[in-house]
Amino acid sequence: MNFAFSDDQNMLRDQAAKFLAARCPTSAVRKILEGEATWDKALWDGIVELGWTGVAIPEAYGGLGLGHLELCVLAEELGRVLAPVPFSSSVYLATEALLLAGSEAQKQAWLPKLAAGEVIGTFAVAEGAHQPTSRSLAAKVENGRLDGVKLPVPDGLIADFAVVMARTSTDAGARSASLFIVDLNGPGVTREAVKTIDPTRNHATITFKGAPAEALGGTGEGWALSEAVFDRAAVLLSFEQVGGAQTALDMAREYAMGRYAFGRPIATFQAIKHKLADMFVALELGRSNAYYGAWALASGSADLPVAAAGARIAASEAFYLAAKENIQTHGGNGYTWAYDCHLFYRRSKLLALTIGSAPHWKELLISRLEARNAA
Amino acid sequence: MNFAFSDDQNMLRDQAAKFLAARCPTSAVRKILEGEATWDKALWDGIVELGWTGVAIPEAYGGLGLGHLELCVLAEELGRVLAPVPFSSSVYLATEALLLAGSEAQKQAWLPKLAAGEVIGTFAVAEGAHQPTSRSLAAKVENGRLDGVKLPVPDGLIADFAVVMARTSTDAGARSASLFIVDLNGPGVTREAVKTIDPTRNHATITFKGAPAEALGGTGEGWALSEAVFDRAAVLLSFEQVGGAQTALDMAREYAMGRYAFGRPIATFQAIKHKLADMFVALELGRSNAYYGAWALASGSADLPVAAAGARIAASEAFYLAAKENIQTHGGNGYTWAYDCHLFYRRSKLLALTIGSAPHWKELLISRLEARNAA
Amino acid sequence: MDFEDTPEEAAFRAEARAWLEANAPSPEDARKMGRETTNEAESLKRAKAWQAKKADSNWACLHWPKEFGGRGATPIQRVIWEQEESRFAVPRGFFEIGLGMCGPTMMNWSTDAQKQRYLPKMLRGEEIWCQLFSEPSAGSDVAGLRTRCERDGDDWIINGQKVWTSGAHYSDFGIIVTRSDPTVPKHKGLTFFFIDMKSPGVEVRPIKQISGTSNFNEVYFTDVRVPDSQRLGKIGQGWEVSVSVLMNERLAVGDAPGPGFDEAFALAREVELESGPAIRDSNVRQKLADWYVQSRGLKYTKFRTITALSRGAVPGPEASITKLVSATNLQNIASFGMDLQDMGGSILDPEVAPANAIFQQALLYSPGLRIAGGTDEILRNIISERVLGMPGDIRVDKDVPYNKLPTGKA
Amino acid sequence: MDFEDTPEEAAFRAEARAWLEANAPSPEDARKMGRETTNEAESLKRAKAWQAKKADSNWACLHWPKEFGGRGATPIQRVIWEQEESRFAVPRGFFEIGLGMCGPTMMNWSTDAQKQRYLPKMLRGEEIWCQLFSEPSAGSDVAGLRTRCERDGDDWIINGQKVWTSGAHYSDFGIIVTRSDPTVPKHKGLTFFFIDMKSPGVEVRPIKQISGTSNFNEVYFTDVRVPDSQRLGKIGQGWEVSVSVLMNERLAVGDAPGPGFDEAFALAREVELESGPAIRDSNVRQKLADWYVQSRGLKYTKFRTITALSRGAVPGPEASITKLVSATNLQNIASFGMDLQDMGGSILDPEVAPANAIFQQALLYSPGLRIAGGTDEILRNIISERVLGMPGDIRVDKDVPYNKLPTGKA
Repeated sequence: MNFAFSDDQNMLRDQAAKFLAARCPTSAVRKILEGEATWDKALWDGIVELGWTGVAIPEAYGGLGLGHLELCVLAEELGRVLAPVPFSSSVYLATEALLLAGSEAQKQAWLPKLAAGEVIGTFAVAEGAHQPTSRSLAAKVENGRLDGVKLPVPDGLIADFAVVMARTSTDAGARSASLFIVDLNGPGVTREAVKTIDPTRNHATITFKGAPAEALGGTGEGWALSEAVFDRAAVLLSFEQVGGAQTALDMAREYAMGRYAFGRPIATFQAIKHKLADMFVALELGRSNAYYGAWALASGSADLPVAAAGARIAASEAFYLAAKENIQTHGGNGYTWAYDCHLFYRRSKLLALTIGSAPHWKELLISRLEARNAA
Repeated sequence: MNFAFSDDQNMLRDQAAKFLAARCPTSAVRKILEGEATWDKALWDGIVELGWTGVAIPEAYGGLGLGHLELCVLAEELGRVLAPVPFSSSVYLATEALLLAGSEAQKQAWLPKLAAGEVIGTFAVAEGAHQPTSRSLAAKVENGRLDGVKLPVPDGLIADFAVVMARTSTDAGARSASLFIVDLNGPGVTREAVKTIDPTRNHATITFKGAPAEALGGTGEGWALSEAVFDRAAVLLSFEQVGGAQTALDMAREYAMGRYAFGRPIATFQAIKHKLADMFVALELGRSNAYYGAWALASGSADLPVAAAGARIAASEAFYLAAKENIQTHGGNGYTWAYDCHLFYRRSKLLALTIGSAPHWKELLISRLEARNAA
Repeated sequence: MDFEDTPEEAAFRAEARAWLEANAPSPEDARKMGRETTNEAESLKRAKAWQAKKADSNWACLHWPKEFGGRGATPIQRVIWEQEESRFAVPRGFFEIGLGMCGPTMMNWSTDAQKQRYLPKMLRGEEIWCQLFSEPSAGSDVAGLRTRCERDGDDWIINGQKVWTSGAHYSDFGIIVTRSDPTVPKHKGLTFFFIDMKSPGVEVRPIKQISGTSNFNEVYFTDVRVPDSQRLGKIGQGWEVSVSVLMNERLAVGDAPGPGFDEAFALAREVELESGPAIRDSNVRQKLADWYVQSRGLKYTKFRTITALSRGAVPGPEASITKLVSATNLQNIASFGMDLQDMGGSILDPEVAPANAIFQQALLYSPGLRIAGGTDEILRNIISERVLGMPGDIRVDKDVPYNKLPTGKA
Repeated sequence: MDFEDTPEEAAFRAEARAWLEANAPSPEDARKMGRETTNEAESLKRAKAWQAKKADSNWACLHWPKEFGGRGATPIQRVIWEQEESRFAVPRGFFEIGLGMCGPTMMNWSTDAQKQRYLPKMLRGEEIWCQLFSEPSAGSDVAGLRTRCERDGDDWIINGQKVWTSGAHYSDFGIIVTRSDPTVPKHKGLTFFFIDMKSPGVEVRPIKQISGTSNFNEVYFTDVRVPDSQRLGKIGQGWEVSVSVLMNERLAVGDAPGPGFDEAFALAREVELESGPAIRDSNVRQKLADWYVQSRGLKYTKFRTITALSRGAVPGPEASITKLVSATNLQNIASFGMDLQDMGGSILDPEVAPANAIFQQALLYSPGLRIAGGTDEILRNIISERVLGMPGDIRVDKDVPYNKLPTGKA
């Protein structure tokens, strides 16, 4: 048994960490926070140059043909620095959707461009501040034309195309929707920024009025396909979350060691020590579940749905706890705009929601365990 | 506004505390724990002599004609010392059921005897280790004869009669059951002790085979009546729980102040200080909810169902937390049979279950708030 | 036990209600008196006018003694007034620190002449006061403060920085604690003043919080000159004065503002999940029940406190319980509300998110409520020490000269 | 990442499996080797026979060096052996403390002659060992122990009391730490021995726990004579020896035994609530999900640890995480299971309560698991200090002579 990343993968990690430390300090993230730009284009160009956008794309489609374990390594490092780039939208979601459901022609058309960073993709399911359900889904495609409003669409102002979930049947239920590829620079598309709790990642409201839409996967397979895409993204995001939680814990530790009150470092108070111990425990549980998810994803295990839900639940919990209690450890400074604590807090809650909330994933997990148990 | 007990009530409290300190030290509770007796008959006789069994029974029926606030005061003191007597079964449940649903003749027949301690009553709903539901209820009454098995019946070996819930309709649903008075010393009744987590309070399995059963309240009103009885008992039990939680917290505090480790009292460690602070907070929330329940019960407020659920939820939580963390504060000694910590832990979980678990009461609370909101 | 007014209480309530009904501003005007409006100067003007009006009829500050224009009211009377006044939603934010903390401090520690000079104007809202205690390196450990005062003839020269000063930018005066002697243990070398906030060398800068708003300031002191006559208490007695002020702070802290049980209940009734209405989801219902019971527990604890106060009891640590429970619950409710909104829960736009995005906003400001006015950790210390009588934390700084204490880097 | 055996691992697994299949006792016989049977003497006899059989084929103790009859196995090999052996459910309880803690201690600190005399019999289960550290007034603070040793010619005389000694009543030998000099700071005045548990003056009494069972003992020492040759380490070096023993204890602690996710999941599928099957209740489902994820997290953390150990890493604090999380979860799951059983949840009779009343039993024994082998609080200290590198608690006892330390009354 070997439950660790390989030497090559760890070397990739070191390179990524070095690159990101140089190119993505929190000052870069703060530029996006302050609205100086929508995203860090220069950082993205560097990422593309390193080939990260094509890490898990087969060589036949212009990728590096490495695997998902390498992608997990990169995700953790990107999460550690809160990289303000559309990596998750384009790589974990759009690319994975194409790998999973694309026809040969679609793969040929899109994957090389995605790998080369010539296009950026995203995935558009939500339609407002509520759970998208088979009853509520309003966007619809008829005769190859999409009508509807999607929000929040991650990186919606940045992406060139979106994989969009839309209704293709008037019935509710599991086969009511399908996935479509839509050119966001094409006709019938209007985009507008939407404010979220984390301004360091762009989100948009996208209005479609008769926008040309090309089916991705079979008719009626929208819910099933998006679930499968989200499982893959859940594992990759869990590494971003673990990375973010690790930084938040490191920050809390460093601050507690250097901050003195009552003549001693606050790190000598059990209230602080035990808080950080709890953060560490949650992080370890998150990391270990993420590792199992990585194994399931990379090995094509039938256990992926369960493993992905486990990774998502544990990593979401770990990051939110670490980010929240990092603020608390920082005391008054922690809730100022000037300190970086809030950047991690914002991101932790954003990531905990972006492909569905924890209660949703817990429900999924138990359904899947019931199904496994019944099988 | 006046949200406190009166001077007279506080005088009653002082008298009760003095009496119980003398007559019910933990050594008395331990006799029941060790199986030397089923209950503390001598203590009960003293309680009867003081008239506590008739505190809330009107003078017309032989009681003292005081009110439920006085009963709350006594309940708190009884809870504080874990009195191993059938007070809750006989007074909070059987007596309240008769006050609530008894015909004039039934009141005349039973209340004076209950007040005088000549008979002890109990209330029998559960039929095993599961929630009693309108589908599962098996005990039934036909032609005035009861058949079925009830367990655990609190004080089942001690009581002279029981108010029993039994099916009177083959349909499921809210009107499937009725309440009956059954003489436990009469024909068709077999009783056997059943082991629970708290041996300091007797519980029994009672098997009824054609036992004569006299209706209490209307046919089909069993579920509604038992809910109303449980609301009243919930408030009274919440005071027992608050009393128990207070003792557990006091024990933890005293131990922490006197136990030294690393050259200092363990009460100087934040891990212990903050644990006790959390116990205190839960206790205050429990106590305040219990007070509101007492007011609602004593004043006949229409808010009783909501107030009772609040009191039960908060007090159950407070006692369980205090009892559990009192053990933890005592360290190794805490989980020995010889220290008294476990007596409170056992009782806390017993009381948290005896008229239905916390999830059940939380569900009830929200249903009641929905109903109030709709009204 | 009884929720009804006594005859005396009923009479007082009638009097308060009658005056308010005759004099209170319209809801629209009331809104324009808040601290958090876009036009602060206009709000301030209106709020001052309302405060003066209250003062004219002796409603400006019920708990102050009559000799300073207060009403010497009982705790129950204060509660009744608050209940009645709250029906008109008139903000009191501009004056709370002055009337709640600075006024009592002046009453206790200043000269009769100073009381005559400052208290009436404070009461009428003509002059606004702030409190200057916290420093960047002295938060929970207030006595670790660094701001220096040095004697210069009849004056003192103050240098240093204060932080978390609410209202410093519109305040006329402030109370401040400073270090006069760094060579003695830290609690012993402090001296307390009141100062004119318009003095040369006082610079106020807003602090931006996570939520994006700036409810607090940093205040910098560069060679600020204060006459010795504005010293409150003796030289070196500053800690004693500060403690008397902080006792008042604990009383002032109330429930965390923002979404509570009611808002969460309403959201659950509004939101649809794949399984159906969220309010039918038992996980949602169990959580709602917990929050209901806790919020009611706080409410009834307050009733118990008021009853005790009205019988002459000394204020206890109940405010610590309220803040500890309600700030934590607020953060949890905010997070829960966002989870109910699932993928779209991150939307902060009040036009889009349910309930005008109060859940999202609360997520951003609730961390501050777990810190300001005493962190969760300090509150648990207070409860364990002042209520349960447990010993204080081991002190390594008690007998060490201030300037020999380790300070770290943060 | 890979869950498959390497070729070497597969070969080792095949060897272990083959031997076990040829030699392991039947499930029925295996059950009779447990510590918690009604006939302990019979169990002990059978367990010793099985241990001797394992020793004959070199399977008695994989991690001991070969020179003492071990196998010098890699961490991965130990795990593989445990996996294979666990299929036969053969209890190892009688020997765990000896092989896990006393043996390594003797290897490190005793003479060659002693190693030759004691280790082989320990390995074969011919002689059973126990560990005598905790005392009534020294639990988390082991070094605060009071048991005295006094020099008397070539011997030492021991007086005092130990507590929480697992297996003392059937042990032949024990390792013990005692105080030789109460006039120096507490860590410096300790001396360590191994002793013959059958020595005159040793009295063993069982401790009854909440659960009603007695898994531990008190051991009283009255003028017990121990030859100086049985001293391990120098006079005054007892703390150093103890720490080396305790490092082994942390490794040995595993998951809390009792109902976990699987049992809670099964219960939820069995139980009917008024609303329908409990497993359809979303509150139940959310809780189950949490426990599943946490138990899996512990499992995969163990995999990560094994991988790291097999690459030469030093054992870390992972066992602390496991114990902290699993003991707390066990208590919560027990309480949850009883709540699901509602009014009848208090029934302890295994004939009546679902799952043979394991939830009720776990409620009663789980508090002990949060304490024994390191309390929750000590474990959090360990994680913060040894993993996160945070400073220790303020020590007031470090430089004070033991006999000048305050002791309290408990």
